[in-house]
Amino acid sequence: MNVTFSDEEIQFRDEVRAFFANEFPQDVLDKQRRAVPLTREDFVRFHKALYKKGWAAPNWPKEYGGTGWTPVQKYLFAQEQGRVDAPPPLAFGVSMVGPIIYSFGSEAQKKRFLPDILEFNTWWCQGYSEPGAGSDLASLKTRADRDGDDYIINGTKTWTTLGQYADWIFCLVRTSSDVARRQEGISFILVDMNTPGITVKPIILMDGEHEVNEIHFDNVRVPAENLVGEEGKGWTYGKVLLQHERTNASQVGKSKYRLNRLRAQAARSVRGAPPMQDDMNFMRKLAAVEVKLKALEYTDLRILASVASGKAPGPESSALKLVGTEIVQAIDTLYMEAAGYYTLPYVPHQYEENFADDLRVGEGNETDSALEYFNNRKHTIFAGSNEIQRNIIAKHVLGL
Amino acid sequence: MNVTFSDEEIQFRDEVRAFFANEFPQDVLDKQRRAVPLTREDFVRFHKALYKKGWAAPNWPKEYGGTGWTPVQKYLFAQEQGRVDAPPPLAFGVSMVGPIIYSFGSEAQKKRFLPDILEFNTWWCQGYSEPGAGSDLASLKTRADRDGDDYIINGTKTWTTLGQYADWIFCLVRTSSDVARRQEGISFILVDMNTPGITVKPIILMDGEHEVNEIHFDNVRVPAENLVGEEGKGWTYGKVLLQHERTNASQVGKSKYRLNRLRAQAARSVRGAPPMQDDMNFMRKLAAVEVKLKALEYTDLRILASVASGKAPGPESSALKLVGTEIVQAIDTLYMEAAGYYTLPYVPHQYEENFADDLRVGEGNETDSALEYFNNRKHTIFAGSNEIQRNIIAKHVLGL
Amino acid sequence: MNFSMNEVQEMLADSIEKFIANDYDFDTRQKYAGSDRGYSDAVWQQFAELGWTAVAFDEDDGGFGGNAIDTMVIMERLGRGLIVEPYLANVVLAGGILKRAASDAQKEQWLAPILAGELQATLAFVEPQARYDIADTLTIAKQDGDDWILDGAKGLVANGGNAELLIVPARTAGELDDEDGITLFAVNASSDGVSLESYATIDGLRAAELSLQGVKADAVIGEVGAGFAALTDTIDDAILAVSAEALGIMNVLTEKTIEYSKSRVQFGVPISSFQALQHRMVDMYTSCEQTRSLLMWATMSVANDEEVDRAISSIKYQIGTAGKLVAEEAVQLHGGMGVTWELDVAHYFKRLIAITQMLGSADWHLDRLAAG
Amino acid sequence: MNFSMNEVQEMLADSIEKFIANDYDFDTRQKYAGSDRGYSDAVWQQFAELGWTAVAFDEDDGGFGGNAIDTMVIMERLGRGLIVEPYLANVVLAGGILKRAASDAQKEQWLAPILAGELQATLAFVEPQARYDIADTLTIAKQDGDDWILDGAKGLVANGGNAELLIVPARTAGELDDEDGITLFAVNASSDGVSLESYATIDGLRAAELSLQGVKADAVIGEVGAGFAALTDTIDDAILAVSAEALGIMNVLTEKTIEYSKSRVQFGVPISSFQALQHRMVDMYTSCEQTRSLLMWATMSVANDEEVDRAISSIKYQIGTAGKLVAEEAVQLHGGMGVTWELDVAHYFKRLIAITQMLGSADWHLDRLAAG
Repeated sequence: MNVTFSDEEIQFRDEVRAFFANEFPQDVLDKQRRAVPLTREDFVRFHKALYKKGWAAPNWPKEYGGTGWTPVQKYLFAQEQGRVDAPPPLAFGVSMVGPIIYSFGSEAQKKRFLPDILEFNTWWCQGYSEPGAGSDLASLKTRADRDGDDYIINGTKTWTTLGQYADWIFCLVRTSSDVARRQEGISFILVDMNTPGITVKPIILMDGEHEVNEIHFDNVRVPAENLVGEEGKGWTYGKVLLQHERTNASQVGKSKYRLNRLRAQAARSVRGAPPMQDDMNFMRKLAAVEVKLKALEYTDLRILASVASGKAPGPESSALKLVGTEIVQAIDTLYMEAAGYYTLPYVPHQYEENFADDLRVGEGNETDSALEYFNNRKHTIFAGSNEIQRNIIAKHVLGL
Repeated sequence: MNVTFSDEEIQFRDEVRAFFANEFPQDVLDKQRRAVPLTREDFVRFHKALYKKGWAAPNWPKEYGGTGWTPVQKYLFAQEQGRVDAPPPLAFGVSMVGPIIYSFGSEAQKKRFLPDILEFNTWWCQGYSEPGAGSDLASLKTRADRDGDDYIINGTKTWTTLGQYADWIFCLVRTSSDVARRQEGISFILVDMNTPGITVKPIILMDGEHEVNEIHFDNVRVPAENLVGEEGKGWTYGKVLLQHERTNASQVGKSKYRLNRLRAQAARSVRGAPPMQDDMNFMRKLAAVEVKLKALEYTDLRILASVASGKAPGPESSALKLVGTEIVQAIDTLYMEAAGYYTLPYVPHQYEENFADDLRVGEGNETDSALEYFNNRKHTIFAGSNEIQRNIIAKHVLGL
Repeated sequence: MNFSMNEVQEMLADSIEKFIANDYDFDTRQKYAGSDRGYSDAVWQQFAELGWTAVAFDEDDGGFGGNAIDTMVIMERLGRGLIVEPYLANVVLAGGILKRAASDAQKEQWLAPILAGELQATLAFVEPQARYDIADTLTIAKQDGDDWILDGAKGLVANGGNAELLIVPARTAGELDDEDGITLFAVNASSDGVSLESYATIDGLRAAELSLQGVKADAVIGEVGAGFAALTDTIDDAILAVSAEALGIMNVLTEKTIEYSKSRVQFGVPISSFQALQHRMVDMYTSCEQTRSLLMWATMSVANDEEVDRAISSIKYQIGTAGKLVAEEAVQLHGGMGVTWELDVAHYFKRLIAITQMLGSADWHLDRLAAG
Repeated sequence: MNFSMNEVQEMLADSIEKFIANDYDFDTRQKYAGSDRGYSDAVWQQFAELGWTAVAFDEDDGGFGGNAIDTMVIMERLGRGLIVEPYLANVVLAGGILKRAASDAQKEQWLAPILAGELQATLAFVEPQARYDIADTLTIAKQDGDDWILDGAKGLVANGGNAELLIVPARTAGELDDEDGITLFAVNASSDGVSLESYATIDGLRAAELSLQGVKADAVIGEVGAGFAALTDTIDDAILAVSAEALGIMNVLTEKTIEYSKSRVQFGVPISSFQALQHRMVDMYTSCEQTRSLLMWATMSVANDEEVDRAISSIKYQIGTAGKLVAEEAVQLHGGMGVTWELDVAHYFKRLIAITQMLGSADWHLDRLAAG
């Protein structure tokens, strides 16, 4: 039993660290630290930096341009990324639709889509959830009716993250209703966002930011060649992906970064108030979350080790999302307690360059604490609510 | 809006206080404070003291010897009883079977049973739960088959509190199986514990004490005249009583007493250790429970006031049991934290007179803290588990 | 013993509920919150005309002789309506100081127009370095002939951007957090040296950072150096007021969650049929009931001047814990809809969270209780 | 990176599991616990013969050269078996002191027979007034010619009633809770002035109150005044050991609860079908997984001598919180059966609770973490 890394692994970690220190766009890191929302162009630049380094697709097979990293390397990369609070690569292209295309797509589809995903020339978004179908995804109603060489798509997708920037969307759609199980009528299809009949309606979240969208399909005509794999198999393809959505769900790196930043903040006086570290009760809570996070880090590592030894990440990774999101929200609360009264000012974007200094309120990202707390409520709801995660563990792990 | 009491009410409270100071057996109070289990004879003596004072039956109508107290008087009595940690009167006779007999019993039954209940000449116990029927009481299997002028009872009742002392038991039994609803086949019957075929088997709880029993009925012949009310109506009668079981469930008086005792204990050094009140974290927890208890006390009063204004105690009294038992167990934990290492010695009855001083371990009832904690686990399980209470509130209060 | 409202309170409650039902739906609230001043002056005038502003003041001061219990009745309902009008700043804070410490002339000059809705006022009691300790006062006032000159900074001044009258506690003697040596000053917001940086708060209301540089005060309210008593009593009133508002919000969130769970269908059944969710809604319900009980105790304690400190810290601790639980469960059980700006639930949530962060957090008040 | 056991550990684990499955069912455990000594000497001899006592000692000391990781493997399984034999007192505590501080001659005299199961020993490190602070030592030792004379009292001495050898930390210099000035003494339990009041503990094990009145020590172990280092390291080992034992118990309780919920029928269905109970069992499961992860980290940290204090306090805090949660939920979900003496669940519960109360409570260790 040991958690020591090999010399090669240490070397790799140093290379990753150097990458984030030099080749990764530093202004993006800086914005991230100031909690300034990234622009489309920011996202594109840092993804291209990863592509340039050859690190665009850690999960892909080498033949398609993947890094061929070991699970340990993936872990080390995530750690380093969290250490500097670098924004994680967007999952939609490289982690979600990419694997589906190279696993189930046609040669033509591979040639057409994979290179642009790698190079981040196309921005992808996800079309799964619907207003009526949240936790119960299989009840989705968006229809794709065959019409000659095309499908005609009608319906509404929702909670589409950054869909306002997307060039393409991958959707689960209903291609048939007369089936034994609802799941069997579902297909997986790729749609160009510029197709006539698509309208993107912003959904503003409670923190006032535009992050997710509702996407309406009104007789949207899509060539049948954009169907991935077989008709009616979409559910099977999609599930693989939901599973995957959970595997990076512990957010250990990010949470570590935030706790360290909070410890540093607690050590100094803010606004002339006594440092929070003089408040034993606050420090007790901080320490308690650190214990929880350390445990989660090692749960992560244990799953990683079993994956490294050839096992697939099973439903127990649901526990990662469950505990990981609870920790995220516990940290949010600690930041608010540290900010005290100065949680209250609502001054979004006050850390952007063009924001007048004398209009800023509070210090030490205090006035972000509430916005972050508000925004992070989504973590226990989206990507399979924690209630659903508990159901999954109860059923598939505990056999209840 | 006010919580002031009338002069008459104040006067009554003083009379109750004087009663517990003078007429109530002081050695029983003393035992109670030393957490020494009471003997059968102890119970009989203090009940007779209540009878002598005319306070044996606060809930009974005057005609049957009840006190005719207002809800406020009942509340004040409970408060004073808790203030000196006096043992609450046993519910089985006066609070449970008594009301059923005068509400649904025959004149003969009233004459025969009520006076002895009042005077505590007969000790009653409850025969509801069965090994297979816990939360799902209506699934009870104990059968009473008519045979001439008698019923023949076969089956097993369990969790019978202090059944080892009982002269009589009141039971819910199945008198018919061919009914639409399981509940309709259930009847309410009174059984002399000396009837041949009854065996009482002790159930030892995890604290090592003999408090509850399993009672076996092997062809027990009971005169049909012992049936209360109509055959098949037992469930209806019994439910009234379960409702009642909950109304004194907040245990506010007792919990107040224990918190005050703990505060006093925390103020002094035990075994030469620094007083617990120097431990801010401990005092924070203590204060948090006090807030919870104060809120519960006023929830109690609010329900009381609505009862006083003529409304019957509804399902919302389930909340009293829910919160009240959570507080009981939170206090148990505080006592254990105060005791620290000295929670560990298992020296039951070490505060009895005949127990050798030099064999005692610990101070300040420290070594009771674990035993009390163990024993009190039952509060969230017996008399309708807290899960059942939540189901009741969900269904009958929230309409879910 | 009696927990029901008296006739006057019944009428008051009834009229407020009617007003909200008829004239203050969520869209209207959002419109007012988004306006320049952050509230509707027309609505504020209406409050004054209906006398809601004057309930808790003596007849001599132009009030109806009510007390903390009447304020509780009002605030719980303003909470249910998610009202943005500056009742706390004008009536509870500024009004609370004036009724306690002001001379008759000063009441004539300021309190009367406040209750009449003609003057916007507030109390600037928060200092940036003080966290939740109201005695922690760095703002100083120096005497210059007959004048008092103020220098310092105040933060989170509720309604600060709209207020014409600022009541400013400043130190005229003593150390950083002495209770003695704090004096209450009336400051005209348009005086030289006053700068107010107004901003929205997370709950859609408004506050301002106030800086005072050589500002000449209009008057001293009460005795020099003896302002702390009126200040504490007023803050206690404010804590009761926002606690009642929070209870109103907690109940709305619980009701809306139950309602939503019955209408939201997943896996072919309403999610209200899932036992795990049922039990969590039960805990929301019991939290509301426990909070109501504690609020009644605390309010009556203050009204009867019994155990005031304990009552105040107990109820604010309860709001800070039970309120947070109800707020977070309401959002969680509403799923995706719960986190959207579009739905009112998120805004009830944000106001409730804001209340837990003001006037002493749960931890701060629990420390006070623990210290005894 | 590797979280699996090595071959030796696999074999060790396997043999212990076989032993429990074949020779140590619950009734047997209860019989041993109820016997005069509170354990079975025959079983203890077996442990020694199988070498389980010697795993974590150097070859030179007659051990197998294992470390904290091997002890973890053993203790988790002893926990699963709810073993009452005095492994902690003899091997981890007394053995831990001797291997660190004793001379070769002393090891010959005491350690060897302990590992051979021929000598019963313990470490008396708790003082009645000290709560959880092992430096807090009032027991004093005075030099009298070549002898050391001990006076004082120790509490909760594990296995004290059976021990022939008592290792007693006593103060030879310094103030009440100085770390310097503590010396470790070997005391023969039958010496004049030693009195041991033995009693059962809530978990069915045995402990004793020890009083020392003018007792002549057999020997000094290690250097005079420098015993604290060996004492702390030994207590750290003990904390890891009981934490591993606790994890074993937590897993058994979770498994038994899941099993019971599938077999217990209410309202015509197994209670495992109730979602509210399912979600609570999920939380029991994740608590176990989190605890296992933390135990592995903590044990490896100690084995590699990295962040030891933080690791020790983290795992004991985790046991104190997650352990209590799992214990209480297991009893609650077992309903009435869970609180009966007859069922093993109550006894796993009591041992787990006892562990949370010893060697530093959750709060005590969280304070250490908070103080950094």
